[in-house]
Amino acid sequence: MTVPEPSATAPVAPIAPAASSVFEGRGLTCIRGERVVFAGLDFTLAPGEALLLLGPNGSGKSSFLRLLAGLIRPAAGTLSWNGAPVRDDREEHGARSRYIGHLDAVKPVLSVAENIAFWVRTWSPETPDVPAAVQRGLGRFAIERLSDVPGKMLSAGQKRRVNLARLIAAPAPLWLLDEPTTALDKASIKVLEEAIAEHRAAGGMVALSTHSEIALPGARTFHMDEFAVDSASAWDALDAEWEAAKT
Amino acid sequence: MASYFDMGGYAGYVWPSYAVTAIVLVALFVATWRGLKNRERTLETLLATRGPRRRRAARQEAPAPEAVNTASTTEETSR
Amino acid sequence: MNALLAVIRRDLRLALRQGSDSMMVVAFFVLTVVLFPFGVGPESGILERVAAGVLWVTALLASMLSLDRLFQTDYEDGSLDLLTMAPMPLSVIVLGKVAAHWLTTGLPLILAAPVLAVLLNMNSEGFGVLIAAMAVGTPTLSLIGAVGAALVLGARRGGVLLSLLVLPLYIPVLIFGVSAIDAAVMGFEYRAQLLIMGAMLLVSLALCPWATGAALRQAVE
Amino acid sequence: MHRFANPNRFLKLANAILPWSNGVLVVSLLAGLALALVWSPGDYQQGDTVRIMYVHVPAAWMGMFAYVAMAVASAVALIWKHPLADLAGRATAPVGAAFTFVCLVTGALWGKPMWGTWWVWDARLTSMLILLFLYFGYMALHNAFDDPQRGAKAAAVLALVGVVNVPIIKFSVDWWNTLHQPASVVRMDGPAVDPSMLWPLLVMGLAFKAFYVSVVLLRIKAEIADAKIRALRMSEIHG
Repeated sequence: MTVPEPSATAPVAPIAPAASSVFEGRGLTCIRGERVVFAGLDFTLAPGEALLLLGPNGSGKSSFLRLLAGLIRPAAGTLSWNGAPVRDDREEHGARSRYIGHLDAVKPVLSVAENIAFWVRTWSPETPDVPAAVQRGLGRFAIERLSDVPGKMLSAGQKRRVNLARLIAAPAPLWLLDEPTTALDKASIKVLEEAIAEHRAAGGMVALSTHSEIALPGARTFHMDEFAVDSASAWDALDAEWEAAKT
Repeated sequence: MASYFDMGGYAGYVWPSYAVTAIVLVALFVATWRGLKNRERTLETLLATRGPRRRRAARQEAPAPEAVNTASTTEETSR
Repeated sequence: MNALLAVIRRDLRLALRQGSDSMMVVAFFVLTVVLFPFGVGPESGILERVAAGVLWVTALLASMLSLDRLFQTDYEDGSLDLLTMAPMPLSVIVLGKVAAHWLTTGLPLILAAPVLAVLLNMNSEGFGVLIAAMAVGTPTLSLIGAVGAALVLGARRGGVLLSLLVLPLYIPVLIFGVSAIDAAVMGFEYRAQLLIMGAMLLVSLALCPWATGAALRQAVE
Repeated sequence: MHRFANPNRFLKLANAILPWSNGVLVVSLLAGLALALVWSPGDYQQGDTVRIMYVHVPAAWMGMFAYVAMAVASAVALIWKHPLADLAGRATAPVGAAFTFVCLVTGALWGKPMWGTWWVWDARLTSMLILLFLYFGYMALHNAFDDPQRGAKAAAVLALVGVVNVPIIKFSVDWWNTLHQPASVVRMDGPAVDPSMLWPLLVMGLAFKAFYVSVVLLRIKAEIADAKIRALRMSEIHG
């Protein structure tokens, strides 16, 4: 089932993916370095829905988002989009999801418009009118005036808004936002909340982790530390089995 | 007997090559062996200091190694 | 397809605006070659004898110099995560980056090589083959080097490690590059060497982007 | 190493094999040395220096075998994501490097009486030298990361890239060697190997292989213990 590519004419939001398309994970387990970050995690995400990830530092919020983005392969469990395993078709998953991480991926020597234009050409290659898409993204986060400013002169907040502008310039059904509100002032957080609401209204999906307050009506919350696993106890279980086998 | 060790005049090459082989291989074996013993000793001390209480708890809680942490999460996700 | 061009255009723009990286590479190339007469002695007989080898070894080291910058900046500012999530195979993006790297380093080396060949008073028959051999050889060096650059992302002392990983893999290109020029200078047939280097280029074009992609995915995980 | 790969099956297997491999090692080593140093006659042309061959050639075999084993372990680690394969690759590298080093040193010791110089750019010796650099590259990359998993994966990719390049390097070095080599008087492993030389060669080869199996198994056990220690320490920090 290929998600219809959003055409440039839709001014505000992407064309809603078919109502049935659902993103789900069963028994997901993530291992970073040698630590089991979380295990046995199930979730479903249908169009219009949102996941809010809470939990202390190191409980795996970022790892979970990177896993959803396909950057990390789950050690166990399956991740599927409409039943089809995501891992089988990375490019398709890349086309339908956008990931905003801690780092802002803004090149210091390129101007804001050039930065976003590159991402539009890389993520939405079929976009007919790239400059228009770029302007739409900048307009949504009120940074049109920064269009020709090179990246190195931007403040952290401005860089974050340039980062978020990519979501609008290169639209896709699934948004994965890792603490998007960092470095944003009150007004910008408001704009972000509206953008997310519009995205969800148009049938998009959002998974978002945050420490600060963000209005996400009707979102399902996930406390990541519920899925934590103490890796040492895992070894104890193994030792127990080993000693039992010996006797 | 001495002529045997002379190796037809090439003693200076045959014996050193066997010596080098012996040194390198024995050194590797000893280093590996000692490394393993050190690690096993530290493992023992770590397991001991973690306290038997916790090891017994681990044994009841997860009889099979693949038993997943089954904290009930289903009602959380399917709301 | 236009994503590939987008990657090439962006990287070229970055390279040109970010300070003349290619100038650095050519400067290193020229300087190192100029050092040799001081070491080996200025007699033209000796210089001519080693000219091809000196040119190739220094070109190889020069192209390796700028390799670790290939993915490092993207890795540090988070662009690499987004590049691995692009809706096209990662090897296409790697190909774009390697092409940009070759244009900023390989090409200047090829242009500088004949000038330096004169310095080492290499026989003039060798010039044409020198350019042909480097035209086929330097892309192979960039491709193999890209695999090394991706492998050392996030490693301690990545630069030194990169040379340890990549130099042994450069040896076939060096051997055939030099022997092509030597054969031409001595009037023998040199097409065989160039064909073998062409084969190596095709193999690298097929395998290296895929291997680099796999290494990048490990780095991003 | 995480709990989803069960090391116990491997530990049982290793503990079953180790006594046997140590036994074979001791027996075949003693037999090999006796054959090589005493039983087999000197070569009519090279005299007693041919005895160096009984150490040099098996070491070369093992150096190449270990690299292929490392590449296979890396492929398993990358394709089936089996963490034990990572450990196997990491355990094999030093053993392979040791054998390659021994091969080079004994090659030089053999070259001196033959050609009067310690180092000869013979095609095979040069290829072994490059193989030694590939080993150093693998080991350096393996330890260059803070996270052992990341190092293991990066080294695995390097081993696969290396194993593809080894034949190409071998081909170009042979080609380069024939170009520059004056008619090579004596091939590295002497004229056709007659039985009196074949037996010591094979028995020493068996001894080296048994040594390889024992040491690699021991090193893998050490790696597993290492992983357990890290996991225990990690849980202290994260609770």
